[in-house]
Amino acid sequence: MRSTNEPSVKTKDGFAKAKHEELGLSQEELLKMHYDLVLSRMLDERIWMLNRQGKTAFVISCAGQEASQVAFARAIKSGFDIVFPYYRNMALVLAMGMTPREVMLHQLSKADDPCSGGRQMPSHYGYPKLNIISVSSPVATQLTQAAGAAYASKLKKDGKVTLTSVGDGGTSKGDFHEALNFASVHALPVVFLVENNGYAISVPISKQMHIKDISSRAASYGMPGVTVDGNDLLEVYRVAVEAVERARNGGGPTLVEAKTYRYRPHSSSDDDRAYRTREEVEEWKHKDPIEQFERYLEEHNFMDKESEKQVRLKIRQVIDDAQEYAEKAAYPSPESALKYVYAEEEVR
Amino acid sequence: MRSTNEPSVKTKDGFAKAKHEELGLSQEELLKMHYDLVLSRMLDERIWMLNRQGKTAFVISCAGQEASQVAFARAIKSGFDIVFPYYRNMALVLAMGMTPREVMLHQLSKADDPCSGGRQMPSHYGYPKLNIISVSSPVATQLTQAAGAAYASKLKKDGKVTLTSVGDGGTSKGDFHEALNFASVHALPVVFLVENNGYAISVPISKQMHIKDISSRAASYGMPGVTVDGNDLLEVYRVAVEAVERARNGGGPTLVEAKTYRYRPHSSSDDDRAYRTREEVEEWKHKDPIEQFERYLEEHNFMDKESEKQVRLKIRQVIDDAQEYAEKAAYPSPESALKYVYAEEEVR
Amino acid sequence: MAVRTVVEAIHDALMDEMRRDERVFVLGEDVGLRGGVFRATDGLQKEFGELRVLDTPLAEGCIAGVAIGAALNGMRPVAEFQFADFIHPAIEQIIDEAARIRYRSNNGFSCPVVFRAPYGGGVQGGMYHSQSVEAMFAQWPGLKVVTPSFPYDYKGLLKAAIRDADPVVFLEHKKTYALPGLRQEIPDGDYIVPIGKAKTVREGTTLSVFAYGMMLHQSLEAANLLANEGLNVEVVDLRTLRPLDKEAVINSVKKTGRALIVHEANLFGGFGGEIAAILAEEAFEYLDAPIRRCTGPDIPAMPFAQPMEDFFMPNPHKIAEAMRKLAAY
Amino acid sequence: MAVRTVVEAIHDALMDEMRRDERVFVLGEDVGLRGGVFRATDGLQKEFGELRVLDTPLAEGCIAGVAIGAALNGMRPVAEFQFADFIHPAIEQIIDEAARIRYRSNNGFSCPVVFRAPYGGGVQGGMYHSQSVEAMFAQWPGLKVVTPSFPYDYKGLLKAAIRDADPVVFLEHKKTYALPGLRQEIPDGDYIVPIGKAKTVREGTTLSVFAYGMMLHQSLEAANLLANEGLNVEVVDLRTLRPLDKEAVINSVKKTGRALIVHEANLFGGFGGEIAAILAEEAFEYLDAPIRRCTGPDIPAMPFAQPMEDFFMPNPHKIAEAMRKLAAY
Ligand SMILES: Cc1ncc(C[n+]2csc(CCOP(=O)(O)OP(=O)(O)O)c2C)c(N)n1
Ligand SMILES: Cc1ncc(C[n+]2csc(CCOP(=O)(O)OP(=O)(O)O)c2C)c(N)n1
Ligand SMILES: [Mg+2]
Ligand SMILES: [Mg+2]
Repeated sequence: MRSTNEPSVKTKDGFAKAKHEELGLSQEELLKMHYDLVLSRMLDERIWMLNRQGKTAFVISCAGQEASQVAFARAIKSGFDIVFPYYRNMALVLAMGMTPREVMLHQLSKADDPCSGGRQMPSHYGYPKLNIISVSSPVATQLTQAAGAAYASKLKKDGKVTLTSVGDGGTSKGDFHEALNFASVHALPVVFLVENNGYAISVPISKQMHIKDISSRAASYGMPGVTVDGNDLLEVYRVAVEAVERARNGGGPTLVEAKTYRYRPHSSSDDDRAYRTREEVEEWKHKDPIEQFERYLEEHNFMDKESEKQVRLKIRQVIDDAQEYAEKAAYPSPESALKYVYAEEEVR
Repeated sequence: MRSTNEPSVKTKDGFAKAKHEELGLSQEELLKMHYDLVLSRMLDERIWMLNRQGKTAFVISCAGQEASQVAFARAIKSGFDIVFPYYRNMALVLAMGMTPREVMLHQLSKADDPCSGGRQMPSHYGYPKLNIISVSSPVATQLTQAAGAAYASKLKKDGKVTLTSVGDGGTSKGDFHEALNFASVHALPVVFLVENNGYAISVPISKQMHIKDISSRAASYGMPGVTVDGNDLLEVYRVAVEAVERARNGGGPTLVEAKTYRYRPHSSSDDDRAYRTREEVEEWKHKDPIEQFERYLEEHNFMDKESEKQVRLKIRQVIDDAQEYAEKAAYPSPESALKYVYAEEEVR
Repeated sequence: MAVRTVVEAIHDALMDEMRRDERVFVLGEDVGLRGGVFRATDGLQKEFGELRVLDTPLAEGCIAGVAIGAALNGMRPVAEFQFADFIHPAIEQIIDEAARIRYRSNNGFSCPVVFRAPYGGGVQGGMYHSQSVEAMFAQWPGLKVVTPSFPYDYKGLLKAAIRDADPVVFLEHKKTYALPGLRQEIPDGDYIVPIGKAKTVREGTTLSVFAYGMMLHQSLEAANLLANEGLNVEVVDLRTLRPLDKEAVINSVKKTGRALIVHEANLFGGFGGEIAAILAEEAFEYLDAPIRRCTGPDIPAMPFAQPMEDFFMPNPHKIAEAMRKLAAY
Repeated sequence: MAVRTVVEAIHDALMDEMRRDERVFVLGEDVGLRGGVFRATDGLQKEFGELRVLDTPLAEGCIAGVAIGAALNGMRPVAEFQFADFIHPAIEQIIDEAARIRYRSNNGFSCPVVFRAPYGGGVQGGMYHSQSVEAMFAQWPGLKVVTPSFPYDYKGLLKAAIRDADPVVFLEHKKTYALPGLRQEIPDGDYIVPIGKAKTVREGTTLSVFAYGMMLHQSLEAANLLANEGLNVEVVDLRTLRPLDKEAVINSVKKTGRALIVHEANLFGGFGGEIAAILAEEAFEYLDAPIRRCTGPDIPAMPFAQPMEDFFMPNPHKIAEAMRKLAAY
């Protein structure tokens, strides 16, 4: 495992090159990433509001964890590569191209929900057009599947990279071990992203494992493992690009641990006051990924308070539209529950 | 992970202390270990003979792997500590105190088989009197159970250490990950022994994992891991004593990898010529654990060719007796298959 | 006496048994500080400490294996699976290990573990928080499978399960956990409800209904609807699925001549098939009508959207309709 | 035409399909160099290489998950579980994932995987190499469960399973693998036997027997024994358990009025219950006698010692006895 806190490289003439330049990120890309961060955060807030209003029964939130998801969405070839997300990945699927309207249709379980037609709980994403594989609830089942998709890429030589994401809690399940082991034995083009937010619902890391960095587990499989500050978007992007390139160039899998924090309770059914202090939550809010990134954009004159405000105004309109659109949309009919048990032509 | 090839320690007056002295092993103990090694090897050969004669339907063999099993049997408190073996552990259960007659009753599936009353395949040991937990066939299921038994010891403060054994193949199964992780989180008094014989039936290590030493996986759990030459009895004993003491003294679990080799096919149903060369097998026979140990005993004048011959003559008689006894014994009655589905007083 | 909901009754049983017997301990995800996501273990860690109320890593196979190993070393573990949907990674441990240890060791070892799991839907749990898994476990000899319906029975049967010498899969219908209508006066003190005994909760003559969990209550409601129509329905609460109280099932049909089996799990391959098979063999001469089953539809799981969830769940009206049809046969 | 055993027919189907369709590949433990412990994949690695005939690490959950993931990326994996007894670690992947991917994605994704597993006993496999697991899978919508009996059907149904758009659990009775008596002339070329169709392999009028796998053959033998006694038994080879060919089952009983279900798995909660339930509901008026089941005993697993194994296995004499009793009713 290697640290990722490298200083910005110096150019020949001695001037420090800005990190985004070093990473080859254009202004347009930086602003798009900023937009996705804020969109995800604001959409999340709106969804909690709808929950309080009794308009949606279940919420699971990625507030606080947006940076690594937005960074990875940019590091892969969205729509070409294959992604096995988990339920806390709204920022990831938005950054990849799901629209707020589509996310809202899913959140409100409408017939046109592109993820499941209202069949799955909210936050169980899935989007065939972009190779975002349908998320299920059982934790960590996506890991061996991601290895399998990458194995298929090896067989077909299709040049695709598979990205999969899981929480710290999911790394305790045997699936994690079996998936990373298999992926490494066959040097598969897959990247395993662990979003370590310090808790599996109420169970803190200290009760889940006896190690400091989850990335150190990569050594068990003979693959590279990296721990990165998950709230530092550009650092995650640096690590993500490396991992994705390694996978694409036949260098095999990488385990990336993004250390981060969820601001909200585990879900709308949880009460986190039972197991963590308000001080802890506040502390993390001082490391907010969006604020950090905005400081950076301001320092490099890509944004200022005013333009940040404009972005939020625009996003609010987008979200208003998404909510209105989704609220107007129809629920699935009761009988439609009988469809798609098997391929239609074979339904019996 | 640390290497274990330390030189014999020097005494103050500069003379090298013999390894067995350094390990505190008496002549009696050395000769007992030798007896158990040879007993296991010769009993194994007899069982294969019975198989060829059609007297027993299934054989699974530990020939070549005796040393680490005999060493561990001596390192634990046999009859006090708890042991979760696997099917390749005949040397272990013999060294712990199962008699050749009992092993034969089990091998021939007789009613008096103390392991299962003839209900299980041969080599599925289990011996309540000595806390040898009943072995099942599904690979690696004993690992989390061993962690659970050790957790009970922590709750009860009963001072017991739990030993469990598994093959290299078993370490690919999620159970291995979950068991070691749990054991380390709670610093449990348990020792995990991996008998790495290079194959899971026909699948070589290279297709099972992408690492050199299985013991390196201990780092994933924040526990010590040791790789040892499994054919060097005294080296394994050194490592075993350390691991067992650590467990007993509250130091938590240890992962021990004993590198060894099985001489026979996986079982009487296997044909190993399909997947390994005769040369490879021959090579390993030059590192035979029994021969190595006999060289040591000879060098230190505990044995000579003659006494070694005497031991084998004595063992042959013991085995003749065991075979005769077991062959005479009765098979379980057909209807006895209905017994012990539930506790008797509750059978419905 | 105290008025208790289902989940409170479960909580009381755990509390009592842990006080009574030092060997009893609970383990599972979020059972400690959090007191369980359904609060069944609320306050237990406070009284008994972190060791006896153990928050495990997220690994159901490990939870089961650790419980089994602890039982083999003399403990009486109660393992909680957060949702029955997530018990699947533990199936190898439960059916290959727990259910067979006594048998395979010729009575040399035993495995007194309780595997608790909240099952069933109608709570907007969606496809993976609504499963009924009873049929998967009831088919394995060596296991006992308990599915109570009333707070009184939850407490008495959980105590019996914890004291049982063999492994018990204890299934708790999560929709009944806190249903106000299900509150019941139950004794504070120690009492046992024996595993393996069904209970006729409504005497009747027109037809017999066999059910458990939430569907038992829905069936009772349906029976009351029909009372006004002059139909007198007998309702049998199975309480235990394995070992099943065959006598109770058969005797009821001997009396009524008609059988309706109700469960929430989908029809094909569900537990109802076994009851029908027993009746078709052992009560054949008493049957005046076909054996009917009223169950969830044959789709992979309960959808989340309310209209589809409602479509999935058998309810008093659907059940009453099935009763009318059967009575009219 | 060529004379083939069951395992040879399976081997031929795999060979054909891998030649026909590049997307087909097999994975499992010892399927490569070793050609499978039962030789079903013998020689495949030689022709198709290590990538398409993949020796996996010992991890059944991984085998299933990898197969599912590969299917989601366009392949047609055939996963071999060395013994059905060891499929349990893969149950979460098979029933929560494979069986639900199409449904949960509202038809957005599909999961065409074949899960092959040798099941059944009578081969001195003991408690963990003899299990029948069909009931555990047949209960889950989204899965198809196939249990052929004859070499011809094994080949045709395995080809159908590999080409199916949905996940199929393909169960192979290991005792029938190489039974000399079961050799059959089968076409070399390509042919399909459709999933979901039963077959009446012996016409009769006295009573109907429903069976599959080894028990189908034992039932046929029993039927022949009874022929000399003037009893004319109809034997239906179910071939597919899910989706079950209900029409074939019901029509047979409409003809004979008597039903005997035979399976090797233990009685309580076994698949036979579903057949009995269907008949008790949909063929009630045609039943002239109780529905009988002849199965393995309700013990945790098949013991190893020969006397106990024989005691466990239904055989032609036990089945014939059950037929006589039913005919005499
Ligand atoms: C196999 C399984 N067990 C238990 C659960 C219940 N559950 C849902 S999320 C969760 C915690 C997951 O924690 P983590 O992996 O760290 O992800 P996070 O929610 O923190 O992002 C649990 C226990 C589940 N969904 N699946
Ligand atoms: C869960 C499970 N999968 C597959 C098998 C079949 N099987 C029995 S032993 C074995 C190989 C085990 O290899 P290893 O763990 O290295 O032990 P060894 O036999 O080499 O000592 C396999 C695949 C099994 N018994 N259990
Ligand atoms: Mg977490
Ligand atoms: Mg091995």
